Amino acid sequence: MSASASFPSQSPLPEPEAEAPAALDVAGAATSSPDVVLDVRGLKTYFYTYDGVVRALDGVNLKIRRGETLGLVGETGCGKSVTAFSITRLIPDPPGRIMEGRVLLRGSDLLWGLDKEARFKEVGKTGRYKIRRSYRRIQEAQRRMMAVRGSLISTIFQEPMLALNPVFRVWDQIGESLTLHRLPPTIDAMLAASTAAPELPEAVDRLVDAALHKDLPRIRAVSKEIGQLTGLPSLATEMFYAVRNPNLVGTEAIGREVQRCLRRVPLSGLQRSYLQRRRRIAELDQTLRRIYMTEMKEGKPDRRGRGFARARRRAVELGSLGYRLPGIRRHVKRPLDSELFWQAVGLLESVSIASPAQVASSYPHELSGGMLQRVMIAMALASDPEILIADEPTTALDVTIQAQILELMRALKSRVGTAILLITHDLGVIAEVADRVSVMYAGRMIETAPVRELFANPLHPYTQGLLASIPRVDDPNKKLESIPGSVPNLISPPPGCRFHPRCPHAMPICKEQVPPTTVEAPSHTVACFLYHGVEDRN
Amino acid sequence: MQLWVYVVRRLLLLIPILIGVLTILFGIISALPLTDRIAAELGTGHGGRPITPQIPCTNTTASAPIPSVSSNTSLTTPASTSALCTNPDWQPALDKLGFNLPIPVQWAIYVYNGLTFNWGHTAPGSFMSNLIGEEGKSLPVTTVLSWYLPFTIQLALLSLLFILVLSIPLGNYSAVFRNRPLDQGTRIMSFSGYALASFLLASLVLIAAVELLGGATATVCGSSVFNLVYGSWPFQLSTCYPVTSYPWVGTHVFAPTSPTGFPIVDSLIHGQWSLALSVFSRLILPALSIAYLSVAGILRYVRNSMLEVMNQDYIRTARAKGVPESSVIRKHAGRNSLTVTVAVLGLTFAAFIGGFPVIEEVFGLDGIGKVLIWSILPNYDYGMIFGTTILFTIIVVVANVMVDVIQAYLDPRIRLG
Amino acid sequence: MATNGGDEPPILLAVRNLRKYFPVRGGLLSTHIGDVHAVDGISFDVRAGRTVGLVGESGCGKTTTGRVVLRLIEPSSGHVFYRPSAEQFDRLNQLYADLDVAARSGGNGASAPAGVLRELDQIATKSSIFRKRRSQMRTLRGKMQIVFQDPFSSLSPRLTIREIVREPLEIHKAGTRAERNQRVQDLMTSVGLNPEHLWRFPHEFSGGQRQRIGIARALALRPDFVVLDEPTSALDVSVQAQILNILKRLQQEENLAYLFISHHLSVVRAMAHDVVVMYLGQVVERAPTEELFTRPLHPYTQALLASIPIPDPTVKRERIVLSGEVPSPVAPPSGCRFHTRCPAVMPVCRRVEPRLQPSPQHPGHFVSCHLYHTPDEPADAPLGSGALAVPPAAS
Amino acid sequence: MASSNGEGSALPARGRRPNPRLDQMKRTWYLLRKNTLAMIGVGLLVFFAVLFVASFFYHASATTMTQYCGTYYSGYQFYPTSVCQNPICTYPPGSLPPVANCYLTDPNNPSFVAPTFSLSPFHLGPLPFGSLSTDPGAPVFYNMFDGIVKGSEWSITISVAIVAVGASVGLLLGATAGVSGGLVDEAIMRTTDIFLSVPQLLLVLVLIIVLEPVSIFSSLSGRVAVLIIGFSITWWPFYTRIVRSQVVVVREQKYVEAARASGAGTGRILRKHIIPNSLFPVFVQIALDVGSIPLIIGAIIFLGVQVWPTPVFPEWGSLAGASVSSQIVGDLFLGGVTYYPWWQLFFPGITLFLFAISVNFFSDGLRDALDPRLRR
Repeated sequence: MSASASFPSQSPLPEPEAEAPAALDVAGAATSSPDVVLDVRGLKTYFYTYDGVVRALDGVNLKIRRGETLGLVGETGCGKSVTAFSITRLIPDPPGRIMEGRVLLRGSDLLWGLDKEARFKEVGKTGRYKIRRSYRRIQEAQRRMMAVRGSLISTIFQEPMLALNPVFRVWDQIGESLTLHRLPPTIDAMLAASTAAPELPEAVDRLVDAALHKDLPRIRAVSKEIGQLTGLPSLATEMFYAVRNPNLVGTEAIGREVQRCLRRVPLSGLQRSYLQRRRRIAELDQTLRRIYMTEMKEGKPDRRGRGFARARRRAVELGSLGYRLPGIRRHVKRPLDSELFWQAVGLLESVSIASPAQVASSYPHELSGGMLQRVMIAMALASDPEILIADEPTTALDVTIQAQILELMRALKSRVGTAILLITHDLGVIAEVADRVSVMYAGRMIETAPVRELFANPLHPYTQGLLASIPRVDDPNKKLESIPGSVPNLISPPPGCRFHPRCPHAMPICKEQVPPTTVEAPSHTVACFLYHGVEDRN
Repeated sequence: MQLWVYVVRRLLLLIPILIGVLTILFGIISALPLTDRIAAELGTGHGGRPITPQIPCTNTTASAPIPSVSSNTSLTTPASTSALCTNPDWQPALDKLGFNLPIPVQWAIYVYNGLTFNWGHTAPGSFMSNLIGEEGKSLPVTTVLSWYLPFTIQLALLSLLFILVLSIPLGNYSAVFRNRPLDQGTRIMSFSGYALASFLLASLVLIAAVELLGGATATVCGSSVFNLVYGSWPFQLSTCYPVTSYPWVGTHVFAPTSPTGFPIVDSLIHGQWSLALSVFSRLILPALSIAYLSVAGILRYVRNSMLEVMNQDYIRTARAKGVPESSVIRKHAGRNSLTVTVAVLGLTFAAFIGGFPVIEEVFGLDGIGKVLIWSILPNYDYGMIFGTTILFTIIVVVANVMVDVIQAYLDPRIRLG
Repeated sequence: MATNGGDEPPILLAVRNLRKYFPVRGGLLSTHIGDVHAVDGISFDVRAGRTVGLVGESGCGKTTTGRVVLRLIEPSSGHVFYRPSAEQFDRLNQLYADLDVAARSGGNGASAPAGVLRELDQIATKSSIFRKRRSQMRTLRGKMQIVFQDPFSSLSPRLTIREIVREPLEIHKAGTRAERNQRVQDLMTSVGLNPEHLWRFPHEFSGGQRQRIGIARALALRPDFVVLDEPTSALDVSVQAQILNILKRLQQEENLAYLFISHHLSVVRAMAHDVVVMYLGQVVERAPTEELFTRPLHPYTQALLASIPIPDPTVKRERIVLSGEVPSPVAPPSGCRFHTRCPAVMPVCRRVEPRLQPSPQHPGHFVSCHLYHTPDEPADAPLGSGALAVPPAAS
Repeated sequence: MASSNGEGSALPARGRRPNPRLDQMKRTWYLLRKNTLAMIGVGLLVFFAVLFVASFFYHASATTMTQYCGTYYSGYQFYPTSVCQNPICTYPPGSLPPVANCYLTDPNNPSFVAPTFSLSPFHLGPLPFGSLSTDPGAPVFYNMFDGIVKGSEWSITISVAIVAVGASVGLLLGATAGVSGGLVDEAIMRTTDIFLSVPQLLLVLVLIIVLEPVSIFSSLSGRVAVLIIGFSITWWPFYTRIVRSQVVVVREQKYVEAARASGAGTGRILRKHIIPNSLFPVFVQIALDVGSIPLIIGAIIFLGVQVWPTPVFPEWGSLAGASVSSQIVGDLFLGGVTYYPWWQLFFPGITLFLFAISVNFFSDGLRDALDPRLRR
């Protein structure tokens, strides 16, 4: 079985190489194949609750290759979302703690320094633990993750209604992503545009002419041209929506609109100096991020570099205090805000929202779930991430809207080419979007295979049961098989294979030992004693 | 919904609430003996019990339709209202006040008077009149209140500022650093704020200030509790500025009260910086005491709602975007805690404003709270007491409208409902 | 309908022209500014021992329908006839047909013949549940029950399972104390729960177990009609299959009729005998399950079927992705409510509201679409506009 | 109860029927026990409960004003015996007083007795907590210890009565408003809003002032009734609001709908589902209010309203309020200098504080233990 044919760039997946020894050394990751974007090894995440320790993840391994979509399937409480949050360290602490494991993102171990963050002491024999956290180290780790979150790994969440801040407008929230990850080039473009004197009048005339004829493609083309001339692509978006307005009649009105759009290009001295300072701060932030990434790659802290960058940042910030004065603040922020607004509109356009300017200036509660999910996707793509984690992106949506979003994700996949970790409980969604599938059960990865292979030839009894229990809209005569019992309590999970109490093929050994992950077919691995393939040490 | 529609709607709702409040007060005041009511309306008599006797109608002289002061009639023989009302000599007064009309009409008159700021008169025999220096004279309640109101507003604004400055960061960070020393500290502080009576807290603050600051006791000049604890005033008068100048007091150095009526503002307008500073310095301790009492109540809500917000999906989204933690707390969650603070402040505003009489009495500040005490002691001046109550209630109602508008501004979802 | 197939089980419920509007308040003085047309004139029948599936997206009014049918909320208009006799039922159909004709010719219901209305009123007094008095309704409640979607809020957190399941029995004072306890035990075993679970509180159970408890409670009084309001949409697939199998078994054992409300077409296909598809408060299509899934007529149904992801990567289907979103039910679009999103929209759709009519090919298959029926506007034109029909999606 | 009428026949395991409610209580207690502050609160509450019970058996002969005579030994200075006007008892300085309530006092400040903390001749004095002067010039004073012991009786009884009345009215109206909805709801809630916009302290004050001249309220029990009436009228809206906001949440829950679908009437739904599920926040509020009502009574006393027939009354709030009210208490003149007797403020203040904070700690701990969202 080869991987999905829809990806020409994707060669049939290579045989996993035996690289376990290399993976265990301190520096870690350099040896991992260059194709692998994200490599998660032996991830364990526990939650310390009053009732006991919930072993939510118990040694999860997964790999995502460039441009690939990996589907992660499982039932509620199997740990698929915990996996996603553990990768970006978004587990709420307390109660959750990542206990051990490595998350290698292009060779940097995101969990570096984990063992020093907390100490555990069992209270008597109660199964309860006293945790002494080193808040300094945890804070440091969270700062390190700021370098990764959003810029290298973006996340889309399940409930778009809840995932956007209700008190800020949509453009504000997208703009925040943009400021965090794209500020220096934006400011460069703005500064350059304000000094350069391109031959605009001629293009403006053509634009007015096109608008008079209501010739949408031409308006689009000319405004794009103006965008290129000024170096501000957002200006093209702004002009397009300004002159497209059907209420505008006559050259004069259109001309006035165009001039209104152009008015934000020239900047006052105060605005320029403000933008330059913002740029310096953003650059220092990026330096800090680079330092953090190197730290995670090399496994040793660079306190001097960090402190230096942070001190310089603080100095610049201190010098910029004057810009926060009420009147000045409004004046200096205006150009950047409108630039961010129109960039956000451009992003919303790219996720095929019909009236992006209107959506950008609304509050989340004014929009429908499908629309908000598009906004979330636009926000996630604002920084060109290496990996997009989509945590049940369509679960809260209606089927027709789900179809729209899936269509959008497919289109983006072929256009942007980021790797996607798609988490869902819906095998239908997996079958439509994913290239490879991992099945999780009770905190463990039990089967991984290319999507066709998995659906055609499921090996693990749980996967088989799962596939058999889905009612099919296209197959009326299918008898619904159910898996007896329910998902185990992860405070006291069954010993050995966690599926054995529900497994129709349970053997005595299943109760005693944890089944190893074995390779059964090319890139098809399974963790079950029924199979005796080569052990996957990876 | 547009914000302005919401504001207008909220303002319209103000009227029925005011009518309702006046109805309650009408119900209460109806329980008073008729003599006291007449006295309160017209500004006659000494005020209420125990000095004002219950005068049966038959005892009155023909020449004086409403006796202002009367002989020491027995306290123990309350006149029946019916006897009082049938006496023809009382008729002019009763007619004038409308006390002969059916109850609903009386109610309507009361509400109308209330809404048109016609709140009766002070009792000429009361402490208030002595204070004014013109014994035996009666003034409209609204006039007296209008002299003292600016000072109370000043104090209220300063304490609101303290509340916001204290409760938001403390609430936020005690939620963020949950169960760590800062949180435990604020928790203890919040509990003790709940458990301390306002007069005890204020007295303790005052005593502590005198003990610790010593000479800087200009801050407590004129306080009855100070006088009680430290005996007679031991300091030179020149260090003890009365904070306001009212028409009837003429002996001290005053802060001017025109053109705005706000002593600090007026002092500044007149260029008297030191005076403004002195008035301001007198406000700090009382404002802090009031703020402490309110913050104790607010903190718990801010903390709990902050805990809830920090577990919201959109906070996770912000973190997943790469927003620095400080910005997550300040920008994304902070807006919420501001909303909650304002909301809880709105809910507890009645309690907040109800603390003013006590605080003003303890610290010797001349605001409308002090007016209330003057009208309680030594005998009840009903006109003033009810007038003060209406004024306090109006402040609460207006503040609630403002709170709602601010909330609607802060959280666009509220405008929907 | 009653005429085709004499072996059909008797009619249990006949829902006719059911409407439920929720008022919307707003503006300066918070006045009544409109209505949410949650359910807007729907009709269908439920036969004893059969399942009717009610399908639609969120906000289409399916849950409201379920609640109105049980009279948990009062309808704005319309009737639900409980166990009408065969003659009554035939007469009803005739009367409603008359009303329909009158409404179309006259333009509004006021011109309906008084005789028809009077007769309808008589039948309604006899068998419409909305005309029952409180005491009658109470006995009827034992016969009509509901299972809710959310297994977490549907069980009172302060009662033990035993108290929860026993409550309906206590309300109706069914049997002696011992009999009631025996019944509770039996119910627990029949939904596959351990009797020792009786002594626990709901929060100690998983979603699937809670749903079983909900089913046990609904079945305590041996009802003959149960509304299943998205009973499995909060559950995992493996548990969903368990619940569906239990429901199927119980239907056979106790001859239950179900109104199965779901947005999951695949689940409906597995469960229902007849399917009603709703869009914005109205029925767009109604047919026996097999018929509907093999030959969906309405463009909305077709799109709905095509949007369901099929858990099989080898299946390649034509995709119909609907554009846009469901319009607001406060101001539904004029004409056909689906015209704003319809891929096969015609000018007439914007003006004329289609009626639910039997399809020319299959008399039991009702569809409300101008593609299959000439619009009523120019009087009565003969059927035969089938040429306009889009071909049903390949499945 | 159930085993007698054959219920057990349905149960195979008759002997060891589990009691889920007991288990739940045990769990709550366990969580409460882990909370230090809550345990402090529980400890203090137990102490106050004991004090409450004990106060009924404590015959305080000095509960009201007592004649003074003798010599006073204060922390400041020793004064020799001087003229004694109406001696109840005389005895030489340094020896034990012969009868109860015969105290050595300072003739210049006859109404003050400083605390001695010497508990050995407990029933004879000198006063362990000192005295509260009601009038610096008159030979009367208040025995602070008696006041605090007897005060437990009055304070707790009055608070509980007020809260009980307020909570019952609130529960009734709130549940009615929440369940019926529509116009009834609107009417009740608007009335509540109106009451809530009058500052509570002022409303209570005005009510007490107005009810004072009514002759049926002139006796002691009448005064207590005035307090209870005034506070209840002021306090019911809080409970109404809390109950109603809970009820509107609970009534939308599916289990209420399920009960209705089973044919349960409104009464049963209220009794079995809505009220049990919306009662918890009411309990918390009750606990808080029991603590805060003495504080407000104190504030009213402090403002100068005559609540009791005597200027000082054995009630914690009143004692504390009187202690800083220059209208009621006086100073101590010693050697020409005025002193404020600290014990006047300290003992009633600390009692009031401890009572309020114990209730706070307890209710907060209970909320943490019962609310799963806060537990985590």
